[in-house]
Amino acid sequence: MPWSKVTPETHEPDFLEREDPAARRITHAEAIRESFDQALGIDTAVYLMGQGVNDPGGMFGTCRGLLETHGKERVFDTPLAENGLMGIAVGSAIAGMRPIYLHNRPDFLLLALDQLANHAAKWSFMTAGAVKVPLVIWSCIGRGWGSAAQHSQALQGTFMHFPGLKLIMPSTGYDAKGLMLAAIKDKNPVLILEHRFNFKLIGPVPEKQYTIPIGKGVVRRSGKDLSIVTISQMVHEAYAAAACLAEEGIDAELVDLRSLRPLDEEIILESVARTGRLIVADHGWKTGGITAEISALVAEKGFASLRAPIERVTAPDMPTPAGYTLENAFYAGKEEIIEAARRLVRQGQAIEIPDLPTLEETVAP
Amino acid sequence: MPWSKVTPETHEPDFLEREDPAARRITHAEAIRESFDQALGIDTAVYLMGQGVNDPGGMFGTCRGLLETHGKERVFDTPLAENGLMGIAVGSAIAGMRPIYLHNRPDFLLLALDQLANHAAKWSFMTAGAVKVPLVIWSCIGRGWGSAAQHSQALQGTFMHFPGLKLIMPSTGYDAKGLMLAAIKDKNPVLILEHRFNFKLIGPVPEKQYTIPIGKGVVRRSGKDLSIVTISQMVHEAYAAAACLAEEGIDAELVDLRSLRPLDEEIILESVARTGRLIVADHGWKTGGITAEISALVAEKGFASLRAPIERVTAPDMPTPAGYTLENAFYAGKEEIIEAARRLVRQGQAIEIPDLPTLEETVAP
Amino acid sequence: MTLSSARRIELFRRMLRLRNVELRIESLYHEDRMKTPVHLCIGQEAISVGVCAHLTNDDSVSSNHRSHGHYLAKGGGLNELIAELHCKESGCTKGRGGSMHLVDTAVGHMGSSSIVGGGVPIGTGMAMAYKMRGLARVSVVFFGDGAADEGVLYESVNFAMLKRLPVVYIYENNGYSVCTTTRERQAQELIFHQVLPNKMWTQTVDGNSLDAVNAAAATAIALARSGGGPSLIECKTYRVREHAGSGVDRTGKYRDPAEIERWETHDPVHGLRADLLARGLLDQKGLEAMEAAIEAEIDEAFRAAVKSPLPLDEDLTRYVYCED
Amino acid sequence: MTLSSARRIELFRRMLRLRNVELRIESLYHEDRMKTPVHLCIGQEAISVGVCAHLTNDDSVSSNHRSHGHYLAKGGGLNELIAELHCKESGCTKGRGGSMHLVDTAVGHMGSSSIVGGGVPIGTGMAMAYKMRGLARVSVVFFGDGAADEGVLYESVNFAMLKRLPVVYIYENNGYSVCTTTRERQAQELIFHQVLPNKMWTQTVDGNSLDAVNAAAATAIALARSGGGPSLIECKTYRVREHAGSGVDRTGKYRDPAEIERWETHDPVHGLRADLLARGLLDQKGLEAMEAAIEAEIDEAFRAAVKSPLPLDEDLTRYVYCED
Ligand SMILES: Cc1ncc(C[n+]2csc(CCOP(=O)(O)OP(=O)(O)O)c2C)c(N)n1
Ligand SMILES: Cc1ncc(C[n+]2csc(CCOP(=O)(O)OP(=O)(O)O)c2C)c(N)n1
Ligand SMILES: [Mg+2]
Ligand SMILES: [Mg+2]
Repeated sequence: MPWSKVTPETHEPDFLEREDPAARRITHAEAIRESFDQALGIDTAVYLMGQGVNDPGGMFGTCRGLLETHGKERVFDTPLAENGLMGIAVGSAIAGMRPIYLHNRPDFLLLALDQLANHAAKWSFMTAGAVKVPLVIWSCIGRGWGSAAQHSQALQGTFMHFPGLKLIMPSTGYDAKGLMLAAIKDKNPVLILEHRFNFKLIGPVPEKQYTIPIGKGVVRRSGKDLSIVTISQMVHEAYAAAACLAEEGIDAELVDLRSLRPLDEEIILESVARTGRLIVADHGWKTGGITAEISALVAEKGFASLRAPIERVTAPDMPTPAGYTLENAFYAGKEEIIEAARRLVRQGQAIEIPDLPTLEETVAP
Repeated sequence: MPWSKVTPETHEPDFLEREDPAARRITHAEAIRESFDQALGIDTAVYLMGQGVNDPGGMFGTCRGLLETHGKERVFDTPLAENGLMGIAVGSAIAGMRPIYLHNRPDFLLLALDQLANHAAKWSFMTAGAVKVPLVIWSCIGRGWGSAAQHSQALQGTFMHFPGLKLIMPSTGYDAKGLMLAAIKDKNPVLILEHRFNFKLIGPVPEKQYTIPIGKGVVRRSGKDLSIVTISQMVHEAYAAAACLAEEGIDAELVDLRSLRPLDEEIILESVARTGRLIVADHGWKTGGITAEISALVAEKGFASLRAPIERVTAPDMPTPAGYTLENAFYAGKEEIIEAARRLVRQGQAIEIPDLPTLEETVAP
Repeated sequence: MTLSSARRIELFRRMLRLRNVELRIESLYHEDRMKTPVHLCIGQEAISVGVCAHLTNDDSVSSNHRSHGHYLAKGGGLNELIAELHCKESGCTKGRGGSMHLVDTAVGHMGSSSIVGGGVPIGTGMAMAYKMRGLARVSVVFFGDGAADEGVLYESVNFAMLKRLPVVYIYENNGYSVCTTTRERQAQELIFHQVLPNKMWTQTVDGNSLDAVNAAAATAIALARSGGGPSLIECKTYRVREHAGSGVDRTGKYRDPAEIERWETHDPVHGLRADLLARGLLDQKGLEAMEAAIEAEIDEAFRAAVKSPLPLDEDLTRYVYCED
Repeated sequence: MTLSSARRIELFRRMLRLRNVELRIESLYHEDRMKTPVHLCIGQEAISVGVCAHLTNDDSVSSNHRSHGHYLAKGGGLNELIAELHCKESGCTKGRGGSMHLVDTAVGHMGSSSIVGGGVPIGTGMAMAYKMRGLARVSVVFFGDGAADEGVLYESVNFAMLKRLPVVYIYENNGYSVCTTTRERQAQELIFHQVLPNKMWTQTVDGNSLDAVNAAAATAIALARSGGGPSLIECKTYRVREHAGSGVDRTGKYRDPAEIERWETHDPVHGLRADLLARGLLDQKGLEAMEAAIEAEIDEAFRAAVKSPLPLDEDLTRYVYCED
């Protein structure tokens, strides 16, 4: 079994600045590329398809060189036929392959939701476990430059609702690689949502093949005053917010869930047990989004620890506007987290926002 | 404007047994049929389409006779091409019609989610209000007799997440009619999810044309110990549960939301302000479902009133099993609400469940 | 390819068995012990049997809601089917899937979808896997005229042609989707008959004739197995029974009773039986023995199903994910 | 239907205007004031202009991401287009929709979709509304070869044929979806050319020839208007520029530079200009005057756009729902 050599990573490296200075540092996109490359090398059942996987741009660089190394039978472009191709991926998985199907925008996945949610997610259950669907779907949330309503939806709330699907949203290259290999190794359908803003971030990523357990979050920063629970690119926003809040004397704990399904309930509840206050942050819409679930979880199982209302920092309930000024007003992030934290901790007390530290040092040129 | 004569109902009749004994009583299905019939009569822009609208069964009776009265140009069957037909409905709405598109199961709507969520729900915003999409989509949640994983999904959680869509789930014939007329009159896309178990219930329904405001809930039973917030068929489960709880001395308030989007936040928050305890109940899945949103709303805006954790009574996070015994174990309802209420109010104290009152008296033969 | 006598008799036996299973289900359905929708394939037996006759256990079928025929013709276990209809733990999906989601992996039946058209791309993808894995396997996709309305068919057929996949599309055009005729839903005959012949071989046959189905399937499956790419066979047939459940409504509510009768006189099982008897390939005694064996097998399947245990409530949440 | 000289000159003017608008956008795009993706239709002008020439303001078009040509040819306001590209409140969707969601209801442009294929059923539905309302209006659906991959096209065309809807499908086959050729994605030529001619009239034309597009569109639109049902015109053309943004990559990364050059010599605007000059229908001076007027109009549109106010942040959540 080729996957036995890909072992779970047990050592969780420190986030960002606290990492081992000798570690290899590569971009998030390159970490994904490496995971694809390694998976294609490990197991001939793995293949990669999607609109544009062989384009010169190579899907933000994540597919660069893969066609040359692994051949056009295993790395190939597809027609624009999202539901058909999703079903074809599912069928191939049922018949022994391990497809990785790339979509550059989750908006297009709505065309394929029948095969993803009605079929892939239910096949194991409907066959009482007799048939597996080891399928990886990968897509990227976009943002900016007038992507507008149909090209920028952060649809994790939609996908999180379907039992039978696993859902991953990594924030670091380290996680992106380890979770990708875990997803490909997994025998269930797994959806990975990336955020384009992450692709150029540089961080430590081991060369070896390793997996990160799906469904385990990680505390990115310990704190005692409040918990910020989030995922993906919002982790970076929250991290910057926490640094900023520290200067105001607010000590925020930052939980990066990494996966949304299975959800690491324990890490959330433990954090809230320590801090008593919770902000849940996400790029998706508020109503019925992932922040609703996390908040409801705590209102149910962590109620005794709560000392304040649960705040949600999200996109407002509306389609994404095209114009850049409206986009700026639309997207929540660091500042909204800071404001929410102040509301929770120092209600009423007005405080100046100091200059915000940025992650730019870690952005590739 | 033909719709000006269809006026909002201001008098809210009492629920079930407290109603006016002289009122006309018809089935829930007949109330829907009457609303279709009246809408087709009011406005020649209205038409009704869907697989099986002209079948002998007439879609649970909701379409019976409509073809004969209004002609096959305005009441017609469709091919099985859900995304195409949804787009055709959208286009016809853009060009001046008021389509009502019936789907007998929401599972099939996943095939059409691109047109519903990417197009219908966003068209007004993307055109800065220049173009309207007055579209009604109607579908029924099923249950039982081995409908299994692909024919029984209660997907309100999926649909509630999309801004631009309105979402209605009536529990009574009175509401079904008034909300249907309101939906058809509305200039936005509205999705109505019915529950098959409701169709045979009999209740008071005025013959006149009236609308019920979309986005306004109603208190079905006042109580002081805890609030049960729910919708659709679960209202009947909760009503029976409340009667039962009353015998144990637990006084439950029952809020029927009627609409999920817009959500009547006020009625929820006011009820919780009175009772301090909340159960949110729904036939959909727990994770990321509508109960998550309602719970999160209260954890955010009603936190100060809360005296206990928020309980969610839902289907478990899994595909619907086919077998009847597993189905019974799968579906939550009256009993689970009772158990949740006991946990909230009398933690630890064991109590016998008395014989549960049923709604059968009001079920048509 | 014409059938040898022995083979014709064997295939007749399979058709008769399938028919009798369906008739038995139908006759017991009103007892409400099979608490599941059933979509009987009475009148369409020649198709599943004629096609699956050319498949090995390594080949696969992708099926739909009207699944009993595909499952049994492919070799799926009868006991497991009947137990599944009774929602029992010994059912082929342990009472989880029900009648529309049959499975028997040992014979290459990998599950079926009750979303109309849902199985079409899945079967196409299975063919892609066979090709990528270098296996000489064939994937057969059964679909109805309702599925022919769906865009996913267009997407799947295009991809199969593009990649020359070893897939055989079997179009069971039985004239109806529930109460609506094919011609009320489709503007013209299936357009894929118009593809370039070197892209996909297609043929229309009498779906109620075992010989016709068998011959076309032989060509198509051999083509697929030898790398010749996809093919499509339209089998013209008729849904004699109602869409779901038992019985035939002859009151003319949505179809002309005369139409039903016309098709009943062209019954695939009766026609073949008469032919075998007329040609002396089978005599009354042989037929009775055959039928008796079939009935005994069916008796046993029902007996076993009724006796079998129900799934345990505490196993409710199993199988949602598969563990390694 | 052949064009009168005056009409040919006028349509040439529209093509030239469209070309020059696109060239201006392209030349200023690097300044980053248009913070929006742009999909230029340079080289495809004959199609929108040749088709829309036959439409009134009551007729409608359904467009896609490559929308500028459809919008301008239909009569959409230039100032509003350029303002929209600048994300301004005076834009045709007030900075909400951006370049891929243009709208001008006064001229029958009711919005466009950036989901490939998304506009196909919508345009089909608009045709249904015209038919149901008893109006002699025509709905034109522009779609690319990428959209031709999508099953929703199959569903829409079937329905249009079934109901004989007044819809004209204009298939802009420009050879590419982003970096992938039509032939890498489609096993054969568009199959709808094979429908029965009485169900849908179809034709393939040189999409870079105004005369060819005009003639076919005249037939199709007249047919639709007179109750003759749907039609489909395949316009063979070429996407000269990159998929999005400005410029042409001639390094051969995904397409042969010689292919680009070949098509550049068959440019619809240059070809028609040369023809008009050769035939003496237009002289150099007339041409210069025409171009000067166009440039002045474009100058003004950009000037106005730059000066226009941005949307107000406090209006962020407007238009999500429309109020009565
Ligand atoms: C996508 C989808 N739409 C609608 C249905 C409801 N439905 C179930 S079976 C059926 C009839 C399908 O007809 P056909 O494909 O011809 O198969 P047949 O029943 O005739 O064997 C319909 C409409 C469904 N299951 N899936
Ligand atoms: C459903 C969907 N899939 C993928 C995309 C991404 N995408 C945007 S434009 C485009 C190319 C479409 O090609 P075509 O239809 O030929 O139009 P062209 O760009 O050539 O004018 C693609 C793939 C999309 N917008 N929608
Ligand atoms: Mg059929
Ligand atoms: Mg193209």
